[in-house]
Amino acid sequence: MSANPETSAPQADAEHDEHGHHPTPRDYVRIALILAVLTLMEYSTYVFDFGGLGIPLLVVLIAVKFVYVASWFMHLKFDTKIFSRFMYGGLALAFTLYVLTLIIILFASATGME
Amino acid sequence: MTAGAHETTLGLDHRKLAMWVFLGSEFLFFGGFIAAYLLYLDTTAGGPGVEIFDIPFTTISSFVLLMSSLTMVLAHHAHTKGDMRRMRLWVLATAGQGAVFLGGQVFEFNVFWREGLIYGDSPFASAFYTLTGFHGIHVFIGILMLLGLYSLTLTGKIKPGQPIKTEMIGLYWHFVDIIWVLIFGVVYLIPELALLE
Amino acid sequence: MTAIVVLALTLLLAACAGDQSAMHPAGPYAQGPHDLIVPVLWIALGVFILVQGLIVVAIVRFRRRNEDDTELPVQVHGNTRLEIVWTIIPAVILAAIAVPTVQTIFETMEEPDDPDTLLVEVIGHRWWWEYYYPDYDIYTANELVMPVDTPVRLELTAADPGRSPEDGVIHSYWVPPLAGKQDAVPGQVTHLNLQADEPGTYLGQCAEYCGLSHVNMRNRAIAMTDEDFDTWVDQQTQPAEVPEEGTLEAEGREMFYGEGLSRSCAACHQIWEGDTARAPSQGPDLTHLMSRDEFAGAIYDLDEEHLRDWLANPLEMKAMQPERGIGMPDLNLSDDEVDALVAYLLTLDPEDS
Amino acid sequence: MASADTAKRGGLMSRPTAETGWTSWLTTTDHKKIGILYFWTTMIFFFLGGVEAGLVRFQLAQAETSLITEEIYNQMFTMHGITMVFLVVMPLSAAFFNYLIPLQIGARDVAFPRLNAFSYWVYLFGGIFLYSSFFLGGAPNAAWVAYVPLSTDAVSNMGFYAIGLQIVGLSSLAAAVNFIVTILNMRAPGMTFMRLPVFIWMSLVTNFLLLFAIPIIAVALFMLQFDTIYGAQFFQPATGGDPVLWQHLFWLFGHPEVYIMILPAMGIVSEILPTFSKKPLFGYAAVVFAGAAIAFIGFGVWAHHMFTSAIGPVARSAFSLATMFIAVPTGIKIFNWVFTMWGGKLRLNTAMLFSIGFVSMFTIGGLSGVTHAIVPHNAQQHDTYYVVAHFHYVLFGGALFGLVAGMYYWFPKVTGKLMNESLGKLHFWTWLVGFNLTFGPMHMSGLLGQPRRTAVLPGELGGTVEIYNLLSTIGYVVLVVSSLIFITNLIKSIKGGEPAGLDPWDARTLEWLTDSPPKHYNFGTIPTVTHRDEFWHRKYAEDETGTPVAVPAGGSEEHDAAVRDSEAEAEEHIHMPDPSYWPLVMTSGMLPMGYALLYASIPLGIVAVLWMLVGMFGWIIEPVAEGDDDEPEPVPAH
Ligand code: HEA
Ligand code: HEA
Ligand code: HEC
Ligand code: CUA
Ligand SMILES: [Cu+2]
Repeated sequence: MSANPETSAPQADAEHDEHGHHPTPRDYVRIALILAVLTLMEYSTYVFDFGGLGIPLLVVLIAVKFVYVASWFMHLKFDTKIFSRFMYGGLALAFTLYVLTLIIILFASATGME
Repeated sequence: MTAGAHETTLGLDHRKLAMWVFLGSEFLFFGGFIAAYLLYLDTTAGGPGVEIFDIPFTTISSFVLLMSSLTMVLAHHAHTKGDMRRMRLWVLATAGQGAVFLGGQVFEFNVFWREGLIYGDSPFASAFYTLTGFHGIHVFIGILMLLGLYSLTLTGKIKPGQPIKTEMIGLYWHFVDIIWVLIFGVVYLIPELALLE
Repeated sequence: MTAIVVLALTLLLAACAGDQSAMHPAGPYAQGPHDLIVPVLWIALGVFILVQGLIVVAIVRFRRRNEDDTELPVQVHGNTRLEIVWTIIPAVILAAIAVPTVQTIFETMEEPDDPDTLLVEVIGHRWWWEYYYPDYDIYTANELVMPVDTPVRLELTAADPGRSPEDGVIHSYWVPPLAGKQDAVPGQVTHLNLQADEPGTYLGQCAEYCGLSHVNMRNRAIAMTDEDFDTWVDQQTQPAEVPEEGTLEAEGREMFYGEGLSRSCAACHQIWEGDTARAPSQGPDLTHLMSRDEFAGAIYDLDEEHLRDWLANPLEMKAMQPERGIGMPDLNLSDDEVDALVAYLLTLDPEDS
Repeated sequence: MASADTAKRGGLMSRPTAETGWTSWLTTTDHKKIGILYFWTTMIFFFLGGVEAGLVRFQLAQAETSLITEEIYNQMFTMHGITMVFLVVMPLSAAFFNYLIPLQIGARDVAFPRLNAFSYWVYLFGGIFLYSSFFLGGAPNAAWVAYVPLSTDAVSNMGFYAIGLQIVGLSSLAAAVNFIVTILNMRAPGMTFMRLPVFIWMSLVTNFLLLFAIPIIAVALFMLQFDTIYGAQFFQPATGGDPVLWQHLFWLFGHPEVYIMILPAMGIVSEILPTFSKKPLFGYAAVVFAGAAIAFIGFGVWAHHMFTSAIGPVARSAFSLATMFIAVPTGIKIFNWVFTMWGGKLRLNTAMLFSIGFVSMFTIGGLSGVTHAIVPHNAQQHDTYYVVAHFHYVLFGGALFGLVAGMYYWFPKVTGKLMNESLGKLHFWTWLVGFNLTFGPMHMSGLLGQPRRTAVLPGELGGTVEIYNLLSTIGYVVLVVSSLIFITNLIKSIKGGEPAGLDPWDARTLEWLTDSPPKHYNFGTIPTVTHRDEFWHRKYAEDETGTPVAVPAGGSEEHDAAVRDSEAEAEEHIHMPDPSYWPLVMTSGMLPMGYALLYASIPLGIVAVLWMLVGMFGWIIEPVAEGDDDEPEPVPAH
């Protein structure tokens, strides 16, 4: 729900005429159910032994949950792309910078090379 | 001409745009604490480490927070439809679930503390409490905003056809929820799993 | 404060041989970086002249000469070809600089492959440097003694008090004529290579701000011929001599171990007499104190007068925080006590034995 | 809206209405007034930072002197750095953002006027909090980079730093959100991205840098604060904490920060050079793109401040390369500025002189920056006066020269008067000479081994170094005289400068369309934009050959209307936000909050939280009207 169609300026993104496919409460409940299942799957990695697959599986589950909440509950799927850019841009920047920092600290800090 | 519903260049409400701009920057805030936490996973100075986590318990409280996102989006939906009675109900439900989550966190902190995970004892403890504590503060602020929203609809300052504040608070709330999705995975589950292996 | 001024003057007059300039390399680990920076400075000068030249020419040629504003200059909006030129050329120049830069980074950091390489453990304290020579079991302070033409590999860390990282802060070891600097981080070990081509004294300074007396945390490296170095090692590995009973020096020694003082010097300083194993102490090791030229963070000449002032009034000689376990406390010594202690300290000279 | 209108004039929650007098300054939500508040506040802090620099310089004028103790010296250079960076250059840029962004994009205010006031007051209280340390046990003394574990040591007084910068950072973050929304969402019709003035572009980029860099320093500062005051262990080696983590976090913020300080100045000279060359900016797209590239690469070079720290050869090499290549986009800008002048008709008045000074001096600082990136030699330069020389050339010779150029350029717009040109030129030449005399010799003394942050100039360094230091101190005195000339000129011109008229410079951008000083609502009619350099295009028509020629005033009615903002005959149709007490009420709670955190006092904390909640409550429930940042949406008809 960004602006009323009658007041939005002419440059507004064409695609964000959202009234066409606005999700209904039923959609939201469906998403919530999926999220519940995903959480259960996350929990299962703690109960069952997935061996080396556990962590990759968790990473995927986290990412899927993230995207579902962002796309549906936060409406990114239906809103202008600009909002997605802020969301995923911020995420990507944070991820890159901090992962680089961790790599440097953990693997590239020794001054005592042979 | 300043405010929201007037003509704007992008056709977007200022307030909503501002919320998104701000949320983008919040990743760098939480990311910093998560990075510190990961760096100090093993730096427990002889005290307890990740084995202290009670995964079943945290799974439940995480789930409660996750479901609060559902009630939040339903509140917003009700508001756009002008159904203020239902909207208020969902808002309270959201705040309530947030409170349950916070209660869980307080309980969890208490247990950990008694088990010897003292804030000032190790970098691990400092990083854990600081990260999850800051998330808790975000939830707390969210609850305050929800309660404020609730009262403003009662006094009539927020009217049925004006869902922008509900939407903004909703965005913030979902964001805090998303951050917990990351924290629950990266702080609790993955290290615990790595430990089990 | 007057003390500082007076001492400052003495220091000024005593300004001795030695050099702290980065532009006079005296060993390969300083020469490499220097050979890199000199051409870069020339390139920078070239760019500087180009840009400033263009600006000056533009001003001279195109300044408005009359008040007539009706006629406009040709309205140029840009030129893609020029844009490409001034993107590519600097990029190429930088790429050319980058290659030797990376090479030199690895060369200067690599562990020297010379089997004679001397290993020295260096600990940065607030505000003095401690050295330990593991090959010879030698402890000393502030002045790094090294042989010429032999690589020296420093293993650096920082700690306070004593060897505990608890209150340690970051310092940086730096003797410009011999090599660039390297930080010493509490709780971690870092490395630095040094090598001197000629015997001599090279000045240095702690180069990471480390609080109150950072400025007073100086150091020097003394490079010796191989023979001199061997002699030095011989001397340093001898225990300190115990003065004869009944002398003032012996009295001073008793005091050193706490007799009649509010606090024993030996609590913080080691004077190794051969009956125990050598061990680190919280303050500088004094076993062969008088073999050093400078003391207290290499800011004072080591002579009787300065020692006397130091014992009588350490806090006026150097800003320290002994109440927090950092630095040398004022033990409120009487003149007699100072006399005795100084007399004893002056015997700690291996060259006399 | 009628009901809101009556509400705001009466009742308990009435809003202030004064448009003049001192209450109008305390309650203002007008971006122009807030810009002026920012400006004068930075002037006061510049004076304080300058005094601190003076103590440093006099202490170092001769070797082995002791004008001030180590204790005091360390506080002086620390507060000097903090002041100049966080309380002078950044807010001074914010003063320009405030004043100019709405005017240049053809808007009537920023997106959130009350939040804008909030930013200013938070900055002011943050500054006051930092400076109160002098009266509460001593100012911070662990350098502006606050390396741990030194800065977690209680005697370093860095609690003030951790909390004070957090407060100032909050101000910048709020402002960044505000300006980003303003620029993205409040442009006049037709003002597309490629028609934005370069200053607006650089403001946008800078505010994005702030948006993403401030949270990083916030994280670091919280860790520092918790370590120092509440016993956390983030950086404590005794329990396994890593002091180098602080350096990473600080410079992850710190390097973008230096571009935060330079990009606004780059935007300013990109406006001034074309105006006084009577030519459009050479390579507009390249300049804009280079600015964005600098910002982007700027996030990936932070470890060049840590080349001598505990990082290995691979990291050193990677950051060395990344750092060097920042010279490429910066060079693009430099050359485009030079070629803007090339072939022009240069009018060398004060604003232009400062802009040329910027290009010239910044280049010197940039080149020494590139020499820093040569890692092996950085190990020699690091923490010497060579670095001090570098960053004063980019900060003073760059950022400050650019900002001062902007002051001369926009002074007529802000005050309606012209600044005295002869005093201005005197100011310029004394600044140029004083500046080079102060910081030029530092290159030499640094290479000769003079370390920074040393409270005494060691006599062992030798006579040459002493002479360089004496020269620096003399240069400082010249700078003081020069600054006094500037202040005199400022005050004199405000009082009795010649009237400037709408457009004294034959300028190019929209702010010159409206009155000087601009009316409260900026534009009677929001201009419609059809060109880059819109205002210029309204004044000049193209002849058959495509060369623009000035259209004489009075040429046609149509034309006269286009180059002059219409007096809004219907003033009552323009709704501007009312002033408000609440930003001030709320933000003044920052002070008790800061002390509560610093002294870990729970009762004071409760008072502070209540205080700010009251402020927030008032903010939320005070009547709002059309034009306000919190105006209710119109209820759509069903
Ligand atoms: C406005 C602030 C500002 C700006 C713009 C810069 C710009 C640059 N800085 Fe600077 N820097 C600081 C502020 C700034 N810096 C501060 C405050 C510190 C010290 C912090 C502290 O420790 O207290 C510092 C320290 C600092 C260091 C660490 C030094 C040390 O402590 O060891 C380094 C190392 O690489 C560095 C590099 C650079 C580079 C490569 C640029 C580049 O962006 C410069 C690019 C510009 C040019 C190169 C000139 C124009 C280009 C051309 C004309 C093209 C042709 C050029 C070539 C082919 C070379 N800076
Ligand atoms: C923008 C930033 C900026 C600016 C403008 C300056 C300006 C000056 N600085 Fe710098 N400086 C820093 C940023 C800046 N500095 C930083 C970041 C550090 C590092 C700190 C650290 O290591 O932690 C530093 C460190 C630093 C040092 C090194 C200290 C040390 O390492 O021990 C020195 C030494 O000479 C110095 C000197 C100066 C001088 C002489 C000026 C002069 O140019 C000052 C001139 C100003 C005046 C003369 C003021 C006069 C003003 C008026 C008269 C106006 C009056 C107004 C009213 C009455 C309203 N500065
Ligand atoms: C609490 C610990 C402590 C005690 C007790 C103490 N010292 Fe020290 N002493 C130090 C420290 C620390 C230094 C290094 C100070 C510096 O240079 O910053 C030092 C330095 C010295 C030095 C200079 C050494 C050098 O090479 O720089 C001498 C000599 C000295 N002390 C003698 C004594 C004598 C004699 C006594 C007893 C009367 C004594 N100290 C008691 C801690 C102590
Ligand atoms: Cu040790 Cu500076
Ligand atoms: Cu940098």
